[in-house]
Amino acid sequence: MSETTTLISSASETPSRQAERIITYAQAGVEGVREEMRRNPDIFYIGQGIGPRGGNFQQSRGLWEEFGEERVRDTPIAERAQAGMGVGAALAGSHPIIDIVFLDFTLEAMGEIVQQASTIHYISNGRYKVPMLLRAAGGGVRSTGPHHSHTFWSFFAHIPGLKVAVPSAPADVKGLIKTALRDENPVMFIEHKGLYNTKGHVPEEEYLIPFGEARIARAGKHVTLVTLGMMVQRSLDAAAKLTESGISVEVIDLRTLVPLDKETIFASVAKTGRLAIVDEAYASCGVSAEVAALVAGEALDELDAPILRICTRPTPHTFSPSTDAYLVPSVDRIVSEVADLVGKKI
Amino acid sequence: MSETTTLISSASETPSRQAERIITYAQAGVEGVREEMRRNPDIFYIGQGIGPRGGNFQQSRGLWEEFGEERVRDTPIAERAQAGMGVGAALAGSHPIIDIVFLDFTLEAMGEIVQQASTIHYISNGRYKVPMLLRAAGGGVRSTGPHHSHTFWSFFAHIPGLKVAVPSAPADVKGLIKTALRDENPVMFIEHKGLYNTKGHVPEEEYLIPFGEARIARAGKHVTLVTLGMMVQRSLDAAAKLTESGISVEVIDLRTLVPLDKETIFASVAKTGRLAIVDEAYASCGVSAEVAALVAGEALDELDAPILRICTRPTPHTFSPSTDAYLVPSVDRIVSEVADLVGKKI
Amino acid sequence: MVLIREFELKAKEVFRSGRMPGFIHVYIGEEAVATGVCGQLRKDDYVASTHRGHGHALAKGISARDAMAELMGVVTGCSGGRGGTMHLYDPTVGFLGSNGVVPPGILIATGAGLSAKLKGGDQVAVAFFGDGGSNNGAFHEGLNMAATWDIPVIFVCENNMYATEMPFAKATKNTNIASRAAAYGIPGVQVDGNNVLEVYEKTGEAVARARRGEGPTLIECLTYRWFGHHEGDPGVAYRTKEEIAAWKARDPIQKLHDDAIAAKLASEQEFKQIDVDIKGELEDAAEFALSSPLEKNETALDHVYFNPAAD
Amino acid sequence: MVLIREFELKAKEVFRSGRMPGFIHVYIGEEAVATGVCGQLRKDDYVASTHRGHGHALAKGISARDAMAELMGVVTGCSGGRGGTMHLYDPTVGFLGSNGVVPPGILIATGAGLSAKLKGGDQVAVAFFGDGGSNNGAFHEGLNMAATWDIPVIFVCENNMYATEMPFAKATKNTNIASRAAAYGIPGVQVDGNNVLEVYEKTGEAVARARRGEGPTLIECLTYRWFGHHEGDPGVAYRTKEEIAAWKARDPIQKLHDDAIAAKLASEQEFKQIDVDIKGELEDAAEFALSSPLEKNETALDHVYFNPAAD
Ligand SMILES: Cc1ncc(C[n+]2csc(CCOP(=O)(O)OP(=O)(O)O)c2C)c(N)n1
Ligand SMILES: Cc1ncc(C[n+]2csc(CCOP(=O)(O)OP(=O)(O)O)c2C)c(N)n1
Ligand SMILES: [Mg+2]
Ligand SMILES: [Mg+2]
Repeated sequence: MSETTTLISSASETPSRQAERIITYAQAGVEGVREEMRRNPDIFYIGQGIGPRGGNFQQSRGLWEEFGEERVRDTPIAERAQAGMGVGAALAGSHPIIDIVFLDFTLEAMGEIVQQASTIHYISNGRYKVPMLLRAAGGGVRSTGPHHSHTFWSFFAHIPGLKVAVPSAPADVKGLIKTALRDENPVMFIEHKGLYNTKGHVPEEEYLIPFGEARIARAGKHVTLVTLGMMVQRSLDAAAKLTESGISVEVIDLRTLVPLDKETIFASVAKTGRLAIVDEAYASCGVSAEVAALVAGEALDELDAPILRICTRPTPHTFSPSTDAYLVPSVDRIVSEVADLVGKKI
Repeated sequence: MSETTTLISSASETPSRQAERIITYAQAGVEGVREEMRRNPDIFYIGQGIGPRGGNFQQSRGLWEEFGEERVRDTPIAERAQAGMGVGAALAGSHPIIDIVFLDFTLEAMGEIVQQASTIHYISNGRYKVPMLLRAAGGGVRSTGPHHSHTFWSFFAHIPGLKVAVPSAPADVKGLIKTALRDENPVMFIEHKGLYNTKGHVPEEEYLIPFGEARIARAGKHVTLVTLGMMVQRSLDAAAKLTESGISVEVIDLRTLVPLDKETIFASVAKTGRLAIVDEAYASCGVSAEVAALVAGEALDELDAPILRICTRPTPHTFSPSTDAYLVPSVDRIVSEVADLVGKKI
Repeated sequence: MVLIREFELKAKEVFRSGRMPGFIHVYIGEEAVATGVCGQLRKDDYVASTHRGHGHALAKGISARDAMAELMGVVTGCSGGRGGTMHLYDPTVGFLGSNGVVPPGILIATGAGLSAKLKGGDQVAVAFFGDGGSNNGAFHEGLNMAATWDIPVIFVCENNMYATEMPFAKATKNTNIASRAAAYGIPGVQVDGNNVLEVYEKTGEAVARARRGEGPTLIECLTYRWFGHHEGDPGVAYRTKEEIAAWKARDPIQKLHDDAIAAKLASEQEFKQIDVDIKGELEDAAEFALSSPLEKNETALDHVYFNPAAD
Repeated sequence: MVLIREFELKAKEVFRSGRMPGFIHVYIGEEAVATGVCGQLRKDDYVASTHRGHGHALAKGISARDAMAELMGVVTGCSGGRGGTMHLYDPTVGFLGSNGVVPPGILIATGAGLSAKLKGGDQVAVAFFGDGGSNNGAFHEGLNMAATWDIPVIFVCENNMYATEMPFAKATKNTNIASRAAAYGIPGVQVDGNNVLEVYEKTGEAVARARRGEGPTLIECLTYRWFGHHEGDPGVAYRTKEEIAAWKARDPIQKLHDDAIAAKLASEQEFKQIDVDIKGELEDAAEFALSSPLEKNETALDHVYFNPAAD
């Protein structure tokens, strides 16, 4: 589990050159999609503003230029049609990428996602498959406000038949989106608005990251922090601060929610005895609840302290820049709540 | 908490006559709505087939006859418009009942429910309120199949700003729907297709059941079963069987998911030391996860055994009558898994 | 048409005997639509259907056995019994599924048409939907998308004047559905949905346009369901006896029979033989379905995800 | 119109100074639409607006102070700073909110109109939306519902020819939005959205119809946004300089000015005074907004639920 990437092919690049290549999260996604579109002519890409504009977040920059108007198409403002057509195209043998751009607007297409995409392979008794990638950016950045900051990844993780990825790092975006495009199931690929411009090392060569393998972003001894998306960096920052108080924190980046790598979580909790989950989504019925329930169901004896959830406080997303920072978990809040948890029982 | 109903008014009926009155779950809902529509002229009712037809499940039988075509209206097949219009009407001072009939089809209206209904009171800084009741029947009965059996109550419980009721008994339907119609927030009122024809004692006089008070459907000592909707009866049946093996089961019917009565759960777990949650919804990120996480977070020390979740197995809903019975929790499955849980640690 | 009629009569019979799970929506009275439309399609063309989809499935080539078994929820059904009456699927004949939801078939067919276009094939896709479905947002989004991109899809609206108990005239102000095509800049035609030859002819034109790359057509077929919305609905509370009788008098099967006899294209004897053959086929299908086993619990968790290693 | 223009210029200025949170969509070039439409409305009529809603809010009666403060996310804003640029609300002037989603205002206005009708009032509701919004399913469902039930609502489409970078002609085959009214059996008119008097006149007819109980009207206003989709988009990658220049030459404010002077309805002096007054009002509004405090954490959990005891 500590090896985070499964390299396939490769060998041609020298390791030193690879190590140098620093690109953004958005660029890593483009690269992954580009490689797969070159490889598989059945992949096409539709969404709002993903053509010449290159995507609201530059998440498709250059694809239209390379693959042309036929394979990379701007659509009218009709999320429901995008998703429904994705299902139809998948049934007919294509592999569509449906970019909804904002996770928020997948709400307009929930019927097609839950009733059609997730069910058809099963209810056709395996006769049809639905290879499609639904791409959307979740979460908030400063004052994206009430309608553009949603984080309901748990909706998709609740529904069998969908796979769900929520990458936090550029290298993961590339490796996971490539895996997603070779997976012939409907995959919800949920990036984060606040991460598109973050940078990191991304190997130039081709590699796939399997779904269902969490990444130990930092090893530690006293407490396990399970997290995802934009909260990974905040958890790492909090972990660094907590070290100063002698608290050693293990940070686990889930990377995919379906499948969920519970073994890595259990192994960590067995070591630390304490679990906190940091999620930008709401606590109630969220991924944080699921992780807590899994541990309380299958690894209860490992726990030396109550399970702590550090989540966005339960209000609609606000525009107010002051309270927005208060509502969403901050580094300080993670530090203080984790210190409390450890202090209580150390 | 053991007093489950708060009677207001009353006094005019003799207790003996009340005790005799046995009506169905569907009739109880009609009665609650009727009383509130008589009381509050701002309430109107729209939905598909809820007029002369009286609703797919007879859930509006007689309302059209009494209140007329203006206040009780059949709509075209446009769930999104129904919900969006509900929001507009609520903002303009009406109190709409939007009957989506099948919970499944609230998926078509998720944007209006999550983005508009749940947010406006908060993001208008309290200047607007959104009094509306969204009514829909969830769950499956024999072979309602892939598109008519959904149980994603957790979606609504995840979103702040919505209240959520999932009544299991005729008396609760009446008392809760009346409370819902006096609440000036958006309320998801999720009945169950399989319960509409079940019967129970329902007082004729007016009474309200407050949101946020779970009902102890059966008291017990060895294990707490938290459940809701159609699973309440199955849990009670299982509890009766488990008694034969000397296992005393406390069954808690949540009644509302938002607000959630965690005190009743904690008190019961403090007494029994063991918790199982029985939910017809999927486990992953479901209400069962939330209840488990709350207990693991706030009452961990009370637990003498791992938390058990007994939920519908993670496949799309099937039409197949044989496997349907296998996938959804049955009385036998509850009995055997709870016996295991208790046996393991007794 | 006779196959569809007899299939539905047999399904009603089995349903009433209490042995069929779920609830079925029968197509009796509307057979000319599916028959006329699908008569113009190749096996590799696509059809996305509705909750009232038995007729579409049979017309596109699913066998009576496979369909009847699916209605019974048994493993020999075309969806292994997991879909039931509203979820027939068959990739071997391009049947993209009937549907429990109203009316995403419009979007699914549009997507299949787009796929064909992008792959350079000349297949067309057909979406069936009802008058009720035509008031739903998916109609607007799907037709606009298909029109804009010249997608090879034919939108076939089965206007049987009611959506459950809701008369179409109470669900819209403009009851001429074909006229809505203008809003999307595409051709719209209204046809007698009880005249199989007229349906066939107009569909032929639309299919030819679509195959030429000229985009979608909206075809409104005026028709009527003889029975209730689903088995169990007597279908009479909201419709007059006269109306029902008038439409029964316009039986699409009888009409084809009369026209064919008049034009001497077929003999009474041939029609009788068809009846006999099909009744036999349906007896066999029902027996097959009723004697097939239900899915076992052991396989109930299979195929939630496609797994190339396992499949 | 001048108020809207100056408001947007001031907002742009503050935004560019880096002090404004979020991202704003300015209305410059389209002022005649909001002004002409809202000029026909009473205070108790309803408006549901869009992401590009500052103009609608001001025209319906939200003050420049309240609106500018909301853009700044401060507590003195009309939504207490919680909504920001896309979520202005004000029940005292019937402003049902701008919106971050495209285009549910259509449904919200239809619901408000239904409420007025059921309560026996004679208020009307207006939904603003863009050309982009007109291709969305909510358009179809809302217009059909309003038409069928004769709801007093006016659907005002601001056709500025682009949805973000997407030219309308690439998003639909039938670019005449007014013509789509026929699909719903309601009147549809296309007007010069840069001519405030024409907008005013046509809206007046629609409002009168609606108040008489004769149902909805669709008004398509042809107009143009001078700048990018939002601040930060230069707006030139997908539009030619000539096109932009031609529309700027058709400035709605200049047109009203010229027409009024020609018709001797107002003097240059009066126009100058308006400019001076409004510039002053905007200076004040900006100062007010910039000097107001942000919400405190202590109240951040208030108003998630309406609670009569607390409110
Ligand atoms: C989204 C959605 N809403 C409601 C229903 C319930 N429903 C099933 S069939 C039907 C009526 C459909 O009418 P129409 O489209 O005219 O088809 P017909 O039954 O007349 O063939 C309704 C409302 C549904 N299946 N899906
Ligand atoms: C459901 C939804 N999809 C996508 C968006 C992103 N978006 C915001 S504004 C816009 C373009 C709107 O175009 P139009 O309706 O023509 O209004 P205009 O900006 O031209 O005034 C888009 C795509 C959104 N806000 N909501
Ligand atoms: Mg119909
Ligand atoms: Mg526009």
